[in-house]
Amino acid sequence: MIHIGLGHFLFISSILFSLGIFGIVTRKNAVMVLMGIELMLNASNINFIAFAKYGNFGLQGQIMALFVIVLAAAEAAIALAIVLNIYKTFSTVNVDEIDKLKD
Amino acid sequence: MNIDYLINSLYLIKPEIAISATLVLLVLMDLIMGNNKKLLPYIAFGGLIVTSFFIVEQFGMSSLAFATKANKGMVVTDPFGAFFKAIVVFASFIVVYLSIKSDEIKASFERHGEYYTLIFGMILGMFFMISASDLILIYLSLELVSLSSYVLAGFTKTSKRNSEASLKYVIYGGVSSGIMLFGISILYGITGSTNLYEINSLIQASSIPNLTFVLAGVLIFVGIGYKISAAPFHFWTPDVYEGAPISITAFLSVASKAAGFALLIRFIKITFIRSVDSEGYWHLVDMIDWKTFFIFLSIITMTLGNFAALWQDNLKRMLAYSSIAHAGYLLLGMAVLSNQGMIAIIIYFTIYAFMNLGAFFVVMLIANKIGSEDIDDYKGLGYSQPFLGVSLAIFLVSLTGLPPTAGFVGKLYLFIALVDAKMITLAVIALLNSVVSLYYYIRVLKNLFLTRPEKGIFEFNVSFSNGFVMVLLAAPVIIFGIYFTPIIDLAKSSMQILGF
Amino acid sequence: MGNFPILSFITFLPIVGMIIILCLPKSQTLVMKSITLLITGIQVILAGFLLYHYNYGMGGINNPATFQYIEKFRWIEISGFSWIGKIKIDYFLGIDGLSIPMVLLTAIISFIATLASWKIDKAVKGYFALYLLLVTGMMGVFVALDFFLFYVFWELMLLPMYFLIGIWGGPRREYAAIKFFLYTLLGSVFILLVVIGLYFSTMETMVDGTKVFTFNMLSMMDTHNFVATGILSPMNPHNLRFIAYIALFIGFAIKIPMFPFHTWLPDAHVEAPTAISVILAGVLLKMGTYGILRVCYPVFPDITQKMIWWIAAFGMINIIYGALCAMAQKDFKKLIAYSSVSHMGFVMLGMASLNTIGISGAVLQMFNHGTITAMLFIIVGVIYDRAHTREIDAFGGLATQMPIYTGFVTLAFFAAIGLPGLSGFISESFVFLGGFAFETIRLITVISTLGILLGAGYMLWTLQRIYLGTVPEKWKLLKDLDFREYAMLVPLSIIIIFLGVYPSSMLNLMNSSVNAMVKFMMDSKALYSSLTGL
Amino acid sequence: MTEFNLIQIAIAILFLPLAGFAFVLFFGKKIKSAYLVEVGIITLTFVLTAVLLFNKLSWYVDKNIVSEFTWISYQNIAVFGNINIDLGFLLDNLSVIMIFTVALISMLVHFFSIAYMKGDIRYNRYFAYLGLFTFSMSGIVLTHNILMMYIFWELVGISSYLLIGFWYEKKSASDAGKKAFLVNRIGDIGMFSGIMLLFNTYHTFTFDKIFAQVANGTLPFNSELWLTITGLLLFCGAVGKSAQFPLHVWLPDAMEGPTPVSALIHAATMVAAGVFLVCRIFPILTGNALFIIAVIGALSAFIPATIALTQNDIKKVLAYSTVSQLGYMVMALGVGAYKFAFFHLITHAFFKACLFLGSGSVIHAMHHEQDITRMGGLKKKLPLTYATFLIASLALSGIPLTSGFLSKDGILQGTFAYASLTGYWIFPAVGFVVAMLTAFYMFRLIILTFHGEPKNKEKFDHAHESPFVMAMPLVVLSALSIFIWYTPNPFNPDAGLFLGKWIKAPTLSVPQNARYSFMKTDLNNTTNTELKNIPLPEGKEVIYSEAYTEAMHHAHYPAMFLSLFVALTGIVFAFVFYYWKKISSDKLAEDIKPFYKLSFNKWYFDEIYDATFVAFTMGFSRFLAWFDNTIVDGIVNGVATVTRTVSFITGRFDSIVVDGMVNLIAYLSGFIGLVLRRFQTGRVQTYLVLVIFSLVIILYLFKTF
Repeated sequence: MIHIGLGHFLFISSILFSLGIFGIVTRKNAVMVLMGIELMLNASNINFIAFAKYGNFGLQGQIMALFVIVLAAAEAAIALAIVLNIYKTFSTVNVDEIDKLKD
Repeated sequence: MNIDYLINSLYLIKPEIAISATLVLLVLMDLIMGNNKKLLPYIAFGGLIVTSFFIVEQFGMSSLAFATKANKGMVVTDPFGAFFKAIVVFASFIVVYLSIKSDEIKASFERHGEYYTLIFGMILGMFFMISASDLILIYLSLELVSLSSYVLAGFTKTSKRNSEASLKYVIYGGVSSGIMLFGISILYGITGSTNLYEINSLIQASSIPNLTFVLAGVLIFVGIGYKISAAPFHFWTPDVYEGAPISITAFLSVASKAAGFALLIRFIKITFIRSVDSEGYWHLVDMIDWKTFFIFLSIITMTLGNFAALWQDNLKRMLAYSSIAHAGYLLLGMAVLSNQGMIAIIIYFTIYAFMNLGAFFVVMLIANKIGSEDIDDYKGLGYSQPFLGVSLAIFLVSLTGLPPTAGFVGKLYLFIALVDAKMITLAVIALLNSVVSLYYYIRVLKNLFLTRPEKGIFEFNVSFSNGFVMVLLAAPVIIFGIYFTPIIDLAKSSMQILGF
Repeated sequence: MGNFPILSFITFLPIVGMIIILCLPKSQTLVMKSITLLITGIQVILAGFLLYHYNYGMGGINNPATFQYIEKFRWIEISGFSWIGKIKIDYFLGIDGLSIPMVLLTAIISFIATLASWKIDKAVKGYFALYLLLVTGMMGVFVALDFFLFYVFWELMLLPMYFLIGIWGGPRREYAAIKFFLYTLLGSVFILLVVIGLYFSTMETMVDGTKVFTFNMLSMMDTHNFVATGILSPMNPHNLRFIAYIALFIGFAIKIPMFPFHTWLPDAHVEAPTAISVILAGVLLKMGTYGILRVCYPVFPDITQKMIWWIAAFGMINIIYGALCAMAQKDFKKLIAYSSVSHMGFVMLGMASLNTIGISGAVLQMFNHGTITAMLFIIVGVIYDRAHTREIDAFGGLATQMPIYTGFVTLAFFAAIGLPGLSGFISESFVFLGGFAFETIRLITVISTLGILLGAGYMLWTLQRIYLGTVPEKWKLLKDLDFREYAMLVPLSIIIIFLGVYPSSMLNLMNSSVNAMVKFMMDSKALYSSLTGL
Repeated sequence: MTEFNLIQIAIAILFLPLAGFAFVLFFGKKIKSAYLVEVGIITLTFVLTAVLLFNKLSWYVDKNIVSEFTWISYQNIAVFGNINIDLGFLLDNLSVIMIFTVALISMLVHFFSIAYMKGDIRYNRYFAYLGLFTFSMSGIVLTHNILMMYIFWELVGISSYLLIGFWYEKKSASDAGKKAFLVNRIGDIGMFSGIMLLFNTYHTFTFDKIFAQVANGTLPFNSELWLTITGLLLFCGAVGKSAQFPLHVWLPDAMEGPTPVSALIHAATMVAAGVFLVCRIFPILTGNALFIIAVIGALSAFIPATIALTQNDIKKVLAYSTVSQLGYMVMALGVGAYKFAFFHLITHAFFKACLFLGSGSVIHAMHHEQDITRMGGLKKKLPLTYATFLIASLALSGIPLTSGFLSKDGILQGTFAYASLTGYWIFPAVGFVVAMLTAFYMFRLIILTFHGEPKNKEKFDHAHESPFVMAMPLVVLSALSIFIWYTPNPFNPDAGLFLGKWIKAPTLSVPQNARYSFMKTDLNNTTNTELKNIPLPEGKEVIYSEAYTEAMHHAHYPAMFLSLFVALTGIVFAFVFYYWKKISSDKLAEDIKPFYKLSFNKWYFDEIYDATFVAFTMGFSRFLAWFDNTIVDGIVNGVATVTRTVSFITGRFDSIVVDGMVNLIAYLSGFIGLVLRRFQTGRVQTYLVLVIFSLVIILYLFKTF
């Protein structure tokens, strides 16, 4: 049986992080982009918890993760509200088309 | 950890508490007063005044709050923090005033409660950014500022510009803070602590894999760099500054940046320091070459800001780029990695607050009347509005850094720091940059005074209160340019960071 | 006279005037003009007072004890920077034989340029406010002895100048104004860098024996004050004195303007209104050469001595190049502008001689060029006011039409070509005599004498094209001088003739200082070589 | 009279004309008869010069009266030590005679002008300028130092400029004035360089002090070569002012000025200033310098003489003749015939002034006709003019009983003696040839103008004799062309006081071995040991060795007869060609066409100068102006080609920062800015990609640290 070590967690978290970034830069839909951000945050969460567990660093990591989860929710709420507003004004949520402000 | 200690710690965060209280009061008043929202800004003023008293008190203090067994302390109370808080509060005063006068904000009168609440949310976040000494609190405060500002940037929901700005801001900010968080997690993983002081002692004690460290450091810097809009993390700045309401842009450009710099200085100085020598130079642990990093960053930041600003037709957007350029100058102070550099930053910020807020104030007053921020629409304004024209001229000249305005003093001290550190080449680059910056600032002056209005002269009177605030902003720019002992004294007394 | 701060008074009086003018309602144009005239008039009187009480025996240059009308008090003082000691900046004014001619010149030219501004009718309030600010800046540069203060004054006049050219100038004024601004700003940022570098290389001993970094120019000239490790300290084997010197020199040279940094000048002159051209050529250009003499020479005597050939060579290029360029101009004002380039070359050549005769000639030439060029620009202004063109070929025969005016023109032109009996002659001769006496630049001096031929060439050719010949039909209505123009031209003419006949009056004034300078330069040769040898 | 009185008189002489100038200049507009003040002043000046002359020559004949004051003073300065720049007067025989001549001719010209200039719109101004000129000229003559001489030298140049261009409505006149001034300036540069050399060596400008130091062996750069060069550089001033080859081109053009001016300035006084200068600096001229001076003089004597043969403008002929005669004087100085050079200067001043005024009278009578081929027969109409003109011509041609005969003969004698001592026979050869040519062209002029049939009947009929104020000067001047004023013996100039007592060659200061061999004071020579014992006048050493005196003596009669012969030959030829018309001058001209054209076109000097120096300077200045606008501006502003290739940038940029040409920095800035703004697409995802990308780059860069 494979022993699940820190490396595995880190591996997963890096993949999640990269996927998050990938999603952010490739998806057209603003909501999908926001989901990418959530992925990134969760990648960090995995890190925190994994480090806390394997490093015997106490509870700080877990606490951090909890905070991040809460913040992620708040951020998602705000972001979705903004996307909603964008949909009202631009009639689209395609981030490519929202480029009126530029040089 | 006993309860007494906790209560004692609360004494140390009086400004934050005052801000929180005001925030709550604003929400309550908004609910109670109903349609009478005119009172809200005055409540805000009141809260700010109380806060400023507490901040003044903090100039003499130096202690850590909320220490636990596992944590040396979450919040630092020291003169350094107090100074930046003062800058934030000062900016808040002006921004609240701007908000009262802004037509943009007036348009969505019914949501004023949210507006001021969110501003105070931002202030609270900034305060914690400034005084945080724990990565968790750093992240949380950063997010608090960000989340509030996302909403504020898109405050007037009906405006396309505002909506777009807030969307870009939220995505960009989300990603940046995500990256930063990842960096924090790695740093936590390597050191096993989130407290900056502990991390510092751990780093000094042991050798830690180099590349990982660099990775963590740089990733964390992404978050800070995004706040202070340092290149190459600045891309949001022009778009958001242009799109957001002017009062918010002003707030972002001064307060948010101040908080970001405070965070940056504290983070670097506490986490990576090994010792400070008698000359005031910081000797950092040599895991990351921060010096080269900051040199590199400051050069590209100021160059990019200045050169891109050359092309702008929108004054707000131009000021956005100009604020990027100024971030570059400020980073010079970081690159020196010395107390002197820090003092230079503090001096610069004091002056920057006046001149930048002033410039935005003028832009707002004019935008209120002519509904445009286009530089070409400023033609001949100096004749129809000599007061505003001259004020804007003073601010812009100061931003360029010409004597006898205070902007010169700010630059002078930066260059003094650079020359003292024998970084002549960097100083030359910075000076040439300031020559380039003349191009775009002078273009505004040219339109103001050298060209005749195309669309006919528009007459309006500057009200007494506006005039008063304008003088309040403009006079120091001149006075500090001629007699700058006070700000240097201020800077000197503000450079003290807890722990050193 | 006691402790009356006369230098501060003469410097900041215009600021007071500016404030008064700013408080006046827009419509009171005549009052504004009168106030400006009054203020500049008082300046002339004060300058005369300075002159009257001036002690001819005191040399100045590097010795603070021999400066006169000194005003010195702490401006900025911050103590407690443990690692850089105390920060202090002095408000330090004083004059010596180098500055008093310039102070006189500034006062006189400002007064006359006020008269030249009389016909300004666009945004009068702004004009005179900026004008007075400009005057303060100019005066300040010539009396400041603290480098920081000097720099502040130096930059102070940039902006008023920009607006004065940019708002009240000719058709391409925006271009000219920004060109002027950028060039000079570029120059001054170099100066700033050197200012800071010097600041960290010199420490002044305070009364209580502590040493602090200083901006005091006079302290920078004393080798004892150098910090051994300072980047601009001669004791430091890796010092950057050479580079700093070049930077500083270029900073000043842009103002002179020295080839190849001169291209802002013709544009600025052509676009600027008459009064501003008068100021620009009459006073501003002198700030460049004054800066070199005041700062570059005594602070960097070692490098100066190495670079002397180049200074002379650029002087020669200026003389000949400027003259040749002037010859090809079709615009009267541009021609005069280029003639300034040529004449400032004489100043550089004289400075390079490093002996009393040459430097006296250079300083005298600064004064003389100030008055002569001012007159020339007024002359251009007179004709432009009437004909609204400056095309040389469009004119002819004005001598018949405007004989008195032509009389003044002839005087000014002859003065410009160095005719004996008029002021330009002595200064040019001294420059040549001085330059010739210095072996390093002897050949350059001899070649430069070509300048007096070329100068005569373009001046007389211009005289012929504009004033001689027959009057074209369209200029038959041009009127001769009016009272205001007399008031401008007559004083200048008197100065030009007076100094032509009795140059000693001015030479004696600067004598002690020039001698002190020469002696300082000679002494420093051995001093610096011993320092670097350490 | 005491010396002090004389100095006072000299001061008055110098400044009275200046006062006249100032008065007439300022009040000329209002007071119609202001010119009378000037005329009165100049008459007074003349009287004073006469008094001065008389007193000086009577009581102080061997004494130099000097008076000076310190103008600019430096004590104890580095490099130079003590410097006193003094201004002052030197009254020696040379200067008092010269000042008398100047004042006299000036006065006569003033009188002449009263009638000649009648009706001119700037009548008063004209007299003002004459006053200025007289002042300046007096300054040159009276000064005791080279700097002051240079000062007045320039002032003379200016007054000459003003007077030549007096009728400035004519472009040719203003051109001529400008040319005169500029060509003079070329010489002045040389002169000034010489002054610089002197000052650099001796730290003084005063002649006496310089001479004394040279005599003590102080030389510029301790080299005799440099002393030679100094002398020659100073001589450059004379070359310009006295219109010597190759700077003689301005003088004929200067005839654009009013004719009395030509008489005063361009014949009698100013152009002689060069010769006067060489006289003044004679003590420091080395043998080599003198030789070159002689060569220049010879060329200047010869070339214009050949040109004068073919000119048809009456004033041009006289102008070239003037150049030629000045060349004579310079050549005389070059060969060491100092006394005769100065003598010729004075005699020439009178008869040439007479000739010019005579021509003025003719021109006046002919209503400003100057072409001699269109005159003729004026003898009947203008008898007085004719008579005086003829006397002066005879003097110029060197016919006995005239002053010209004496002085010219002296010069020829000098060249002759010089040749016999050194073997340079070319100088006497030139001298005699030129004497013949002079006689020829002068009589060609007389014959064509006064004899024969009138060519232009209409103008001839209107011609009339000049009024008294014009005639009187002619008579005075022609009278002064007679020998009697200078010597009782018409064949021996030395017999008179003028050469016998008043004018003596000055003591040489030049080191012995830099002198002409015959000028050495060889003290070892036995013949000279006697000389040493003889008490010398003024207590100075003798400069002319006996050999020279001897040679002069031997040359006296041969030179005299030969000169008489060639002069007569010239006159005869003139009669053959133009009076008896035995040989057709036109046919001869056809036969030797190249020579004729060369002469007629003045050896193409103007054309050559125009094509070379003037064209070069103008072309170069135009090039530089272009260079300045395009390249120098361009280097800073951005090279034009770059401008075009990135015109799409400029198109926008121009309107933003500056119109037209913009700084290179601006272009670069613009370019960088343009590149940078490409990144600002407005799409948030692009931004993020860029952030990630730069993050990777930063990590890559920093991993090595």
